[in-house]
Amino acid sequence: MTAEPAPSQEGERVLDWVTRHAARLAGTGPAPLRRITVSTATLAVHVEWAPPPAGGAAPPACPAVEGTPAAAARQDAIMVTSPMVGTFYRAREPGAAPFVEIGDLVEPGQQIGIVEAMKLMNAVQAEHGGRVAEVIAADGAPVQYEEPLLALVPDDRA
Amino acid sequence: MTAEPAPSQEGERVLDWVTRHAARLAGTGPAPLRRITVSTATLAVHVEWAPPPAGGAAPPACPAVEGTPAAAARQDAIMVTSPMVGTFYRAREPGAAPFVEIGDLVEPGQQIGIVEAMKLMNAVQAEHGGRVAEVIAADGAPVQYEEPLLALVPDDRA
Amino acid sequence: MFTTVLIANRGEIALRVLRTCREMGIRTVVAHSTADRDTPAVRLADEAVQIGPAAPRRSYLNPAAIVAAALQTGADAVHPGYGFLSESAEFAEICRAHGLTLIGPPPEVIARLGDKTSAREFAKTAGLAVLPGGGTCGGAAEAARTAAAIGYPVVVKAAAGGGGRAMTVVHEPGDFARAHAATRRDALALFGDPRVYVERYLDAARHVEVQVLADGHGNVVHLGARDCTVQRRRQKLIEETPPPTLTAAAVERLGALTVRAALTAGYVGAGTFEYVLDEHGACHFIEVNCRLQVEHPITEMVTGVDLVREQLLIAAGRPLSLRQQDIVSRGVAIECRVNAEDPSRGFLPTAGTIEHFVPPGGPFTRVDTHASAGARVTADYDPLIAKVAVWAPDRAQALARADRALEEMVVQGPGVRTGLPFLREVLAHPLFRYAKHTTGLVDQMMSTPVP
Amino acid sequence: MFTTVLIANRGEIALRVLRTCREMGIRTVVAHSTADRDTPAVRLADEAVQIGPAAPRRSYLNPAAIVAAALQTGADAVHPGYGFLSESAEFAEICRAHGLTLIGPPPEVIARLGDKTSAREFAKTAGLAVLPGGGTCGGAAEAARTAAAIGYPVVVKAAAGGGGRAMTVVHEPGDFARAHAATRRDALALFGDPRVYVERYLDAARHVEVQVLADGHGNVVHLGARDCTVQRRRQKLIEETPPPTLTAAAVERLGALTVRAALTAGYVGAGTFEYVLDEHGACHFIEVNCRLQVEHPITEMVTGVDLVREQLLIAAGRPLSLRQQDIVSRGVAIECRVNAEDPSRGFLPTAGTIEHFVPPGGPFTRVDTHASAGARVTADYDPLIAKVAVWAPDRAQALARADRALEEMVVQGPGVRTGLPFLREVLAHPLFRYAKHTTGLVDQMMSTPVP
Repeated sequence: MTAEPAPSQEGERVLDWVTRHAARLAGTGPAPLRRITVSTATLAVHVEWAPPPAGGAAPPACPAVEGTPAAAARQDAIMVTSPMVGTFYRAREPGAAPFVEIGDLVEPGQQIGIVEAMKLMNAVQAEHGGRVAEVIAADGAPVQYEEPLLALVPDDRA
Repeated sequence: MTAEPAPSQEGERVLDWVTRHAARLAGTGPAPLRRITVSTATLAVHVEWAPPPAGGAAPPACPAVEGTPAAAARQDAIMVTSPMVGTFYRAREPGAAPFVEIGDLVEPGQQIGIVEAMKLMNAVQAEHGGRVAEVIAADGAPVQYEEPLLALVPDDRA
Repeated sequence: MFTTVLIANRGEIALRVLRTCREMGIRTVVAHSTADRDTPAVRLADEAVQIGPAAPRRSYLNPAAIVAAALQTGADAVHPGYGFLSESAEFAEICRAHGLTLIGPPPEVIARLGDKTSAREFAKTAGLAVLPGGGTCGGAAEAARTAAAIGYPVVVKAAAGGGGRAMTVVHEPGDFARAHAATRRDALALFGDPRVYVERYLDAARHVEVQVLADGHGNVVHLGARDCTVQRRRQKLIEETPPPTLTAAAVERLGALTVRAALTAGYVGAGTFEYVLDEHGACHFIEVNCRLQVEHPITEMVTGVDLVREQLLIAAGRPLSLRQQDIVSRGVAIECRVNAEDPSRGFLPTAGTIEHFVPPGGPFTRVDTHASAGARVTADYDPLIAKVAVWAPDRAQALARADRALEEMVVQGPGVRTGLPFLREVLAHPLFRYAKHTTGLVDQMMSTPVP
Repeated sequence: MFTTVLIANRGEIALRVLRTCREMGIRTVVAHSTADRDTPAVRLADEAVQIGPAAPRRSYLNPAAIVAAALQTGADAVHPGYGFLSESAEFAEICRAHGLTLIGPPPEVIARLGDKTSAREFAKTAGLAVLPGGGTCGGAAEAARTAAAIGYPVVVKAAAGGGGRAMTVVHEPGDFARAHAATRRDALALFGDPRVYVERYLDAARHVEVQVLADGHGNVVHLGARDCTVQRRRQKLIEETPPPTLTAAAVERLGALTVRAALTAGYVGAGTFEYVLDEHGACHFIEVNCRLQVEHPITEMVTGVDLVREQLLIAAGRPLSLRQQDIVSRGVAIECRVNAEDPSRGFLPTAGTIEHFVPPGGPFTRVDTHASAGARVTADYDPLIAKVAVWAPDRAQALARADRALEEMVVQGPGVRTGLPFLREVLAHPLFRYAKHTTGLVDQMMSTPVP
């Protein structure tokens, strides 16, 4: 859809407005800006972003996104996933050391973080052991049920 | 669905009616009778036949019905089909000899019947030659476009 | 009432007619081409007759095949749907000669109102305003004088035409002679009739039409008006009722005028009188459609009247059970035509097989479609895949609902493209939202490059 | 108005709520279990949050998961649909405590009307007739005396019950003590609350309910009544409006009584008051449903009111824009619930994958479904696949239309069986056609052997 041709003076103002806001708008969407429609007289603004690269709103059913190096690493990894929907914390309290860091050896049953839902702090434990290859969910991030939090790689010593 | 329980005398009459008509009804449908529903007081009759064995109302797209001996014979046959929707006649006029009979040799282009539509008599010609293996459409039968009329088997002498 | 109705059409309209027949307990026979063997209307029909190959000339446009199919299946009436033979006076005559009731007006009415020149003359006598213009029985010179008297731009149209074909807009007197000759040639080629007429051309017009029902006993009612201004290639894309720019009183006046004209014409059946509205809001008669229209569902949604049912009752000789005061229109209804076509390539029809098909549903949403997963879209026929119609108490809600319905619809498959995204762009267009659009809207949208 | 609504439900009702939110420009978040990851509501939502595994206790019945999902997605309101947490006063409290608007009545109203004993007591004070009966705070002996005073047959029901569970019909005084004890045990097991009450049991009853809308400003209107007499396993199968055995005046009286009761209760939101009609046509209150109901589409079809839209406006604090005189009911609407179940095996739910799915369409036909080709039907949830609702000017035409719609519907796939043929048998049954059926119809049909 395209902008209605506006009288020249109004056109100037609109173009100015678009220019000033385009950069700001570009940063707010999930993907590059694709189209801005402005309609004068009664002001209708229509901003469209390119479709997000992946499934968008779909839940993270499969953590592996093919083609990225991290994804390749994750192929053989054991995922520690969230046991519930809530907020993920890597440490027992703000400022404390994380439960685990990349490179740490994790034993089966070891606590690797906390998921908080409705003020209840729920310990997240690794079901299987392994070495921490990647911390997938950031500290304080909202996570869904079964969303991957950590990637472990099997380790003989674990 | 089942019949409403009727007062005994009415019940007798209804049962009698059903018995008398069941046999007649059985012959009218495309398949065995499956169910008769009778409702008294305001008289609702519901008669249901088993679903017809084949595709029912579907047009005769494929003439072969597997499992019958004729069908087996038709597998290799060349079909002469109707060039239009209308009434098929095997002879030039009532009482005259049919254009072709079973066992006749038919040459390419030979007339094998007539299809009448809106008083126009259209000659039906065999596109390919062969020996008449089966006359599929009866004299005077309504036929659809591309409905098989005759089955020919290839014959070296044709 | 009829025992058996033969449906001489295909696609969604065959299904539409079948549905009402089934609801009325009338047996249905669907006459179909080889290409339509596996369609829902054929699957659901009590009986189906294959009448010819895919080419319409030898099937849906072949009166002999249709009449033969009707006679051999014991049909007592034929429903022609829209398009194909639905407005052929000759076909209506043939049906009558074979003792078949054609569901539509009598042949004489079709002959008089189907020809655009005679319909124009009729409209004048019936008191309907027509655009300045006239027939051109004389030569090119007389036609040019007519054009000059009308004032440019003018349009030269085939008298026997329809569907936006054999129709040329002329902006300059110097171009007239050539355009006149070319249109006569096109008219002869397309309709077998070289007669043309000249009319003032309205650049920025709105298209409005009035639905009428007339029985064989002198009763005529109208069911309000539809706005069909959104068109591409002179074919309707989005229709709505009531027309957003007409007041209820204006619709009532136009309706009353149309009823009087239909009475004068001896009209019988369901029909539509089409008008253009100029920039001053004045109404000018253009033509009559002697049949059910594609966009009839929106009238059904606001009035609650099943138009196919009324057609069948009228054709069976029943007097109308509806009086004008019984017809109460409620709310706003909008129909979007989902075509298998590519708007970015001039609305070129696309062909393919539909693999995923999810029609919209839910509140106040009606879908008329013959498509489903596995259906083939062929180039043999009209590219219409589905009609999505919605109802709401007011226009703003109806527009939002239409957009919601189109958004949730899925039509996917190799080669298949649809107008769905384009329809949503129209719904979102400020000119359309403010009902300030004209028949030029789609061209405006296509010609302004995307930044 | 809300910016973002979290939909805490699944299946067709999640889609239903999403549609109206979309039409109103409200952002939607769909909270879903792992089993529902690939459903249309998730596909169409602005955002989706996976809240737990297939088991409802850990997802759709888990208040913590739903509240966490609402908070992390910035939702300001939660729509609970029907079933699951939609009538949980506790969940309503939790939402309130977390600053979320639950779309439904306030927790106190749910607590008072959701408990069947207190709802019964409330109804009496509000002037609604109730069946003879009473709570049984005392022991079994007192309960038996109550039963004797009422007269047999009686039904023993869980105070906290619903959905036809923990409910025992007793025909003989000698059976009472055992039935009373068993129902208490069931009630404790199912609802965590052993309280039961005793009520006269109507063998041959009709089930009628009144739809109300109440805002937070003391305005209450009713939208007529629905008849939900056709039930299997005490769950509704076919609903229609208006009730075919009540006159318009009787519906109006029942509506007015219900409006007064809703006002007395301080009701806010959309709600339904359920009644049984005995063989003399007298109405007795049974219960209140503090939520949207499965069968709400038929009320929408006759009134033109979008009930979900009204729910959202009310929850946002708006005063009702509809006055009682604005609500004009037109024609008859019927809904048929198409379940994945096998009527010949006691309506046992069936599971499988749908390969072919063709919903009905065309005139005056509404389909609410989350199913499509490729959809899995699992045993995890309610077997409802689709609701097919039709409208017509009168009941005879509506019945014919419902049958036509069910006939054209296709739901096929390995393991999948549906109630479609059985629904058509109900529509054709003389007792149903003459509206002389009672809640016992389905049992009558199933117990009479096919000849």
